[in-house]
Amino acid sequence: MIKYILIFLVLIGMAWLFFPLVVEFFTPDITNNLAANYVFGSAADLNMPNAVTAVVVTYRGLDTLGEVTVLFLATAGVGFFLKRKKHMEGIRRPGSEILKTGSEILAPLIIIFGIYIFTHGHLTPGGGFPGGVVMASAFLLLLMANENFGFSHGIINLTETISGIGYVLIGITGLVLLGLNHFLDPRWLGLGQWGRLFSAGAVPLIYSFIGLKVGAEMSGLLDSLQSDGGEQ
Amino acid sequence: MIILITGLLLIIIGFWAMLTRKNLIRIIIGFAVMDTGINIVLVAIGYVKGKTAPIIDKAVTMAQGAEAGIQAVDKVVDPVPSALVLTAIVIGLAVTALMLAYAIRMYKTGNSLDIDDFEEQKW
Amino acid sequence: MVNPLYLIAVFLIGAFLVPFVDRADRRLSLGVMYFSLLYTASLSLMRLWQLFFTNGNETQVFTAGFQPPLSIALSFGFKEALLTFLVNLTGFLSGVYLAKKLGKSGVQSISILLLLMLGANGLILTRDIFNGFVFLEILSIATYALIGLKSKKNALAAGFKYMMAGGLASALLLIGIAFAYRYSGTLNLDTWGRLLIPMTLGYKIALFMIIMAFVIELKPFPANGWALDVYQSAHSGVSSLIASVHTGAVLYFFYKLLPLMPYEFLPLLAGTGLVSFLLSNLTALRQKNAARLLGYSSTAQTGLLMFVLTGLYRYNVHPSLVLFIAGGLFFTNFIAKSGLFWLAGIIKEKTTEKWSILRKQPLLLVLFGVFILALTGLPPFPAFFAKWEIIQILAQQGGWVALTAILLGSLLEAAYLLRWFGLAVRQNSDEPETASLPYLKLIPPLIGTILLFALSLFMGSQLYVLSEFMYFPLLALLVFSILDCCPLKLKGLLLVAAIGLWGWFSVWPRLMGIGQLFGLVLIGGALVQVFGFLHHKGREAGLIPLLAMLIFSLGNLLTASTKLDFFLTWEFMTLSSYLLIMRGKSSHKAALSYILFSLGGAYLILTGLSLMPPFSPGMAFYLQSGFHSIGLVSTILLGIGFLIKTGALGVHVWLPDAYAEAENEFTSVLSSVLSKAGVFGLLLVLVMAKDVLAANNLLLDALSWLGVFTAFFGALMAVFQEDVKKLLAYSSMSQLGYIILGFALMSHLGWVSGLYLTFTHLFFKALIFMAIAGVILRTGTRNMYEMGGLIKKMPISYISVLMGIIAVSGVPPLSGFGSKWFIYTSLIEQGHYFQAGLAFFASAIAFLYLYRLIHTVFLGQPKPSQQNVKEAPFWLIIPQAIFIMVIMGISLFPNYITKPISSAVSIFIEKPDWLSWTGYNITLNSPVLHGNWNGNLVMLVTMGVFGFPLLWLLLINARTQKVKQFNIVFAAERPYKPWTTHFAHNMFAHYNKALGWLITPRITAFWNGVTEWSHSLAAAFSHIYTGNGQTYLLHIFMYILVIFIVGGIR
Amino acid sequence: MSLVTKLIWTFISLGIVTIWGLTLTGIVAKIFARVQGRLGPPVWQPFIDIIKNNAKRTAVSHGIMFYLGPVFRIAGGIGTYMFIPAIYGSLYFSNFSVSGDVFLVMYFIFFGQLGMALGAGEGGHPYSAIGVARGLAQMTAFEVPFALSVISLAVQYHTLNITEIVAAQQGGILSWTLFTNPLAVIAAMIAMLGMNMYNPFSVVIAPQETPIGPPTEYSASFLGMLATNRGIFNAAKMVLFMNLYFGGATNLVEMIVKTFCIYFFSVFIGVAFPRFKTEDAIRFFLKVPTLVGILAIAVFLI
Repeated sequence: MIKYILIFLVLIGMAWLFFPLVVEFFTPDITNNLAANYVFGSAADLNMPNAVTAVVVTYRGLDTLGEVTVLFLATAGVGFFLKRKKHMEGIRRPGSEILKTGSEILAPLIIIFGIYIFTHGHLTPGGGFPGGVVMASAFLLLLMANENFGFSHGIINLTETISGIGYVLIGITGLVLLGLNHFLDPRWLGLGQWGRLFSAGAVPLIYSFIGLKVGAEMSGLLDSLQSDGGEQ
Repeated sequence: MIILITGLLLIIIGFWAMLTRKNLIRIIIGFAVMDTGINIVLVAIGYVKGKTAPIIDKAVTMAQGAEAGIQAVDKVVDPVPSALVLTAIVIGLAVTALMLAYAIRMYKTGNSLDIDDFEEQKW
Repeated sequence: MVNPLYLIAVFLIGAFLVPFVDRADRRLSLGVMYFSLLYTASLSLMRLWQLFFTNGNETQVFTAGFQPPLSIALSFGFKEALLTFLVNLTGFLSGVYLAKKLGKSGVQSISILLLLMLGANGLILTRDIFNGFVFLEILSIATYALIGLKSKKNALAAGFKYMMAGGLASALLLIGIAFAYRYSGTLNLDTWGRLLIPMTLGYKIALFMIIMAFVIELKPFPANGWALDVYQSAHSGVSSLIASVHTGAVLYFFYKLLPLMPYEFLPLLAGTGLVSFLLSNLTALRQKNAARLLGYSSTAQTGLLMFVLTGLYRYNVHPSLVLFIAGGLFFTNFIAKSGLFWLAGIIKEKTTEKWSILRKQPLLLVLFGVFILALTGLPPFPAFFAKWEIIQILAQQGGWVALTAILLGSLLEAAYLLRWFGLAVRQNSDEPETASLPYLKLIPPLIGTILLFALSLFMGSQLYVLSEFMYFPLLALLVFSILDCCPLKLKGLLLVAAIGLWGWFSVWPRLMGIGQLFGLVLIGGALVQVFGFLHHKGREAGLIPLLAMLIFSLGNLLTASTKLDFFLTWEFMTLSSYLLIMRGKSSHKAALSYILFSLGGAYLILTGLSLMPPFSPGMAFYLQSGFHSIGLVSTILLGIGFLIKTGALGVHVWLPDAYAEAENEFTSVLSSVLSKAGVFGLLLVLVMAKDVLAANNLLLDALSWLGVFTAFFGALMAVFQEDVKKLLAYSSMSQLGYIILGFALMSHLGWVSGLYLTFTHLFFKALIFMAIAGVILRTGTRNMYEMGGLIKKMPISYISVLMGIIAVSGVPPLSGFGSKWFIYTSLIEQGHYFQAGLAFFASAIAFLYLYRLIHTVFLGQPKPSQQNVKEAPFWLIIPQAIFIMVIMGISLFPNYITKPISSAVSIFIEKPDWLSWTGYNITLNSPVLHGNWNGNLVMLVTMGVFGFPLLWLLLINARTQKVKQFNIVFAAERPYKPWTTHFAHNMFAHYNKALGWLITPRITAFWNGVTEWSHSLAAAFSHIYTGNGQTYLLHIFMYILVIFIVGGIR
Repeated sequence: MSLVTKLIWTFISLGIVTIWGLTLTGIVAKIFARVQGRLGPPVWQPFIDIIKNNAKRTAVSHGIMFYLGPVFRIAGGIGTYMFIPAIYGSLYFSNFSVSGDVFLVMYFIFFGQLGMALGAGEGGHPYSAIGVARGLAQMTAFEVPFALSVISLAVQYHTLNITEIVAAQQGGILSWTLFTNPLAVIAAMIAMLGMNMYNPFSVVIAPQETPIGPPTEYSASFLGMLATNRGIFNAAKMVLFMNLYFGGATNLVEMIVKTFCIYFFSVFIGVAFPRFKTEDAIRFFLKVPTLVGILAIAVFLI
């Protein structure tokens, strides 16, 4: 009982802690200096219409590298916890005929859409993460539709490794070609023409690696979770 | 403002679930709710009155390159929180996934999903 | 410069590569892991090299080719380089340690370990708060995952609790960052630090949430139940990583955030750190599980570090000094804690009780000892220097609350760590045979030890100009440890030679006056007794090195010049004597109480020293002390500190047990030599406190009463002992009481009496103890009633004891009378009549225990089981013979000792005109008292009056019939078993009836009470850890809110 | 005065005091007998005993310490006397009192006792040890009032030197410590009762009264030596008390009279009282006499 009172008090307390934040909150009329610099810089320095991508992939690229790592880590962690059991096939319920047929048509489309999203990340909303997730959703669809569908771990691993290392290597290329402070600088590739697919330096390349990696990781994650969940 | 309050409320609801629900899965859901709340707060913070998304397309300006940058500056919202929220989402996802994996393993070793059954170790 | 990004890149590539190469071979992936860890460590090392030898001022690197506010900057300066080096090295060692487990657990675990290291490195390097958040998450998630390396239910539960707590912390952090960004408009720490942002409540709360997130990650008491569970149940290799790498990285980021925080947060954080330090250590007192104990210790140390980083700013301390202190504490804890976790994994015994199997593994034992002693803050480990500096700062600037908390916490920590050590060292009959050691797992702690010593030397040499000979004790320890495989006698003789040469050529020329006197007592006295140790048959591993360390530190005590030199040496002495006591058969409890009282005393001394003005190097401490004058607080603290070493009443409870349980020969050194170090200290205090004492008569009065009560109760307690060593222990205490009494007079004569007794006590007490050591060796018991009639079997020992007790009792003509005469005359001369009366009573009581000693052991009826007892071994006789000669010499020619003493004392207190020597006659012609003593004449007269009757007897008694000991008639019959008539047990029953009520052990009861209370308190505190993850979460919430409210943030 | 003359005079002094001490023992034995309604031995019986014992042909020894016990004992007795100036103002009877002051004497008293205790101890008989344990226990107690009394004297006369203490008491009976510092004298005299081991403090020698005990373990010349010492030692103690409290003596007659009176005091008490148990004796000494001793010092502090 005392515990519940305490919990209640604690929640009130947290709300009370948040209260001044809300009170002082106001929606500004202009962006702050840093944001303005980002918006301007993304267009001026990187020739990139999507300022968010500029921030995510270039200015704060290290964050994104970390982010990819976190995802990789989660996959590895989940995979480590839920080790794949052999002879799991047949336990899963088969999908309906509609799902099966639909998935056969939809999956390639989804994958292509995913690829579109991450290759155009520097131009339009989206990027490596959404793209990767979209691709993974195709695999999820296949997974649900076919009871015998399984991923080849070799391919997943290979994709993960190659795209991950590729990402890091692109970063290092910046270091090697442009100098000490240019890790993840995409400008060693030509900035290209405004609004084109092959523009903004190496950003599309980076986003492709991210997309592939995220896709592979998400698929791996799904696979790990489903393969273990069925066992009783 | 309302978005912000919604976010904070979600956070507190998440807290409540984490503190009171006994089922591990529900605790994880509580965590996820809290995470969502945080993401909403982040988004709310980046908002600038009457501005559009920080992507320089034809709706913002027809200009290109540096010129586009100059013109876009006072027409778009802050891109930083958007970037942050992207990262936050992924991290939240990762933690949630790991928590779920934990819950599954705990269920297998302890044969229970009740958090009260996992307190042998104390003092 | 070395680009820090390579650190990150290497880990990333490694982690990404591992799952792929694993398809080929598991060993390949392990290879990738080792390579990555070693490569990064060497990168850090290269960076350190660069910073030292090529002056690159540039430390910041940014990414993407843009300036910091836009891009993310990394800093790779000295701190970061050192830290990443240690982190990566530890990572490598952990990898080696975990190799087998990782190999079995699946490829993912290897990736995870690498990513954990990535997170730690990133957190250390980054200068961007959100980037820090990302790396923190990498670090945390990797840790969560690795906890699952052990798939026991408890480990999983702990991991889940950790995730809940960690998730909450990250949530707070993220909210805090989001709002703080609103106010600052930047995420870069450097830019942020330069901004002047109005401190509105909202901004403060945002910052508060950020900092509290890190505080929670630092596992403060009491919001740390989850962490303790993790430490306890995770694989020891993982616990070690959490305690060192995880905590280190988080702490460093916490430190980086501090400049952003409003000034009012700092004391708040400092307070939380202190509370965590003190209460974690307190709670740990009751802990029996080794890993959990380490967890408590770890949280406590982190608390202390938090205090250092946040609390010392108040005292205008130079930031580099703060870093030095933090570094000292941090590195010690870093290495020692991971080392202990590793050892815990090797031992595989959960409870500390069972660690006695370590005894069979000398290498492990040494490693264990090094780690424990390093954590305790004993020299030469870096934590010692750090504590020294902290106390200097706090004492000089009046941070008394913090000072008390730190010292108390340190003492508590020492209590449970050293108790553990004691349990490990103790001899246990039913210990199982240990299986062969996993040699691979031994490498990490071994390297850790080497690293620890390297760091110790580095830190010691970095900031301090220590006199070059200050490390002699360590050097001696090292050299004799190397020689330790030689036969005992060779080692011993080498030691004697080394001390002799060193003492004669190095120490003696630097001494004068009182220093020479104490040089004779401390070095000479110890030197002679070294022979006594050499009779053992075995190799006696560890004995000679520790003795060497002890004696060299005793010598250094005299030649030390600065305060630090002095204290360092003092601690060396304490440490080596503690380890020597530990060598006793069942001494672990006694040793624990010895070291705890010693450490308590040392802390008081440390505080007292801190309050004093600095001493200049070059001139011996005791000589400089004449020019200094210390305050009241300092006087009291130092006084009590040194009194503990002498075993004054009230703080004597360690003494009887320590004396009784130490090895017989070492008891002799303890009593006759080591206690004199306390006397030396006391003397210095009195010299320095002249002004204070002149103003406060009460202090000296109190001291004199303390002295005389020590003498009285010591004697009285000695009367009722059945254990011969305890009897002698109390006797020593009593004698030390007289010495204190003499010094408390602050008069020339009083000091002469104190010093005279210091000398004579050395001779006669060492003599008796050495003789008794032989007796115990031969009879195998310490109970006097189990002996008897040994005069026939051990005549030389008997003579030694006889000479000894005549000297102790003060019966003329032996030198003991001199001390009695000096003390009474000086007491009466100073008007301390009642003290004199009580002292007289005490010395009368001495006859009781002395008679008991010699009678029950050597006289009366022998035990049939001791029919074949032989005389003590030759090596034990050597010191006895030397001491007998010395006693006879100074009895006959007391001038050789009284005159130098008087002239040494006159440096400090001038010799009054009315005290004079004419030949051997010491005359006292003070206006208030006349008296004289001619030791030489007394000796001659006594020889005369003894010689004539003896001659007479020999003359007329030629036909004396010799009879056997058993040849007695008792109650009109020849007893069937004569030895049953030996009057020994409870000899002074009547005395007990009359005065026994005086010695009901009130003081011991008091100290037991203190122990019990602290244990109950510990139990009470530990019950907040209910084991429920949600309760722990609630604790965290409450903790945050309470701190918010207590801090009054508005 | 040359050393030889000094030694000769010391021997003479010692002879006198031995004879007087033994006579005193005889007298006391006689008095005790008369009080108890017996005829009693002749006064010279102690001399006869000593001669007889020394003439015995067989002696039993338990070992070297046993052998040395009586030597220690008599050395203690003689030594104690040696360090006391017997007659004030007499160069011939000052013995070796220049060796030290009253503390030397007080401590030298223990010399013989200790040696004797050890010697008897080697005899292996439990009664020896029992007697010694009792004696030592009682000794610690009566030394307290005695020491306090001596300290009181030191406060009073500003000296520990016995000759100087006697000197300070010259000039008529009223300058004796007995009158100038009665409290100290009371404390000391009660302590003396314990020292002399007559009733009520005679439980110490109770083991001797049964057929065996320290002195009876010793036979022949050993016993003779012990008996001799008893004379010397008693006399020496009385001389000390006389010097400290009763104005000393300026000639032999005065010394004999005064020591007799002092000794008679303890005998007088001894015949009139039953004996204390050891623990009661200890308690007794540590109560009233100690308090008196403290008062004796306290009066000088006020």
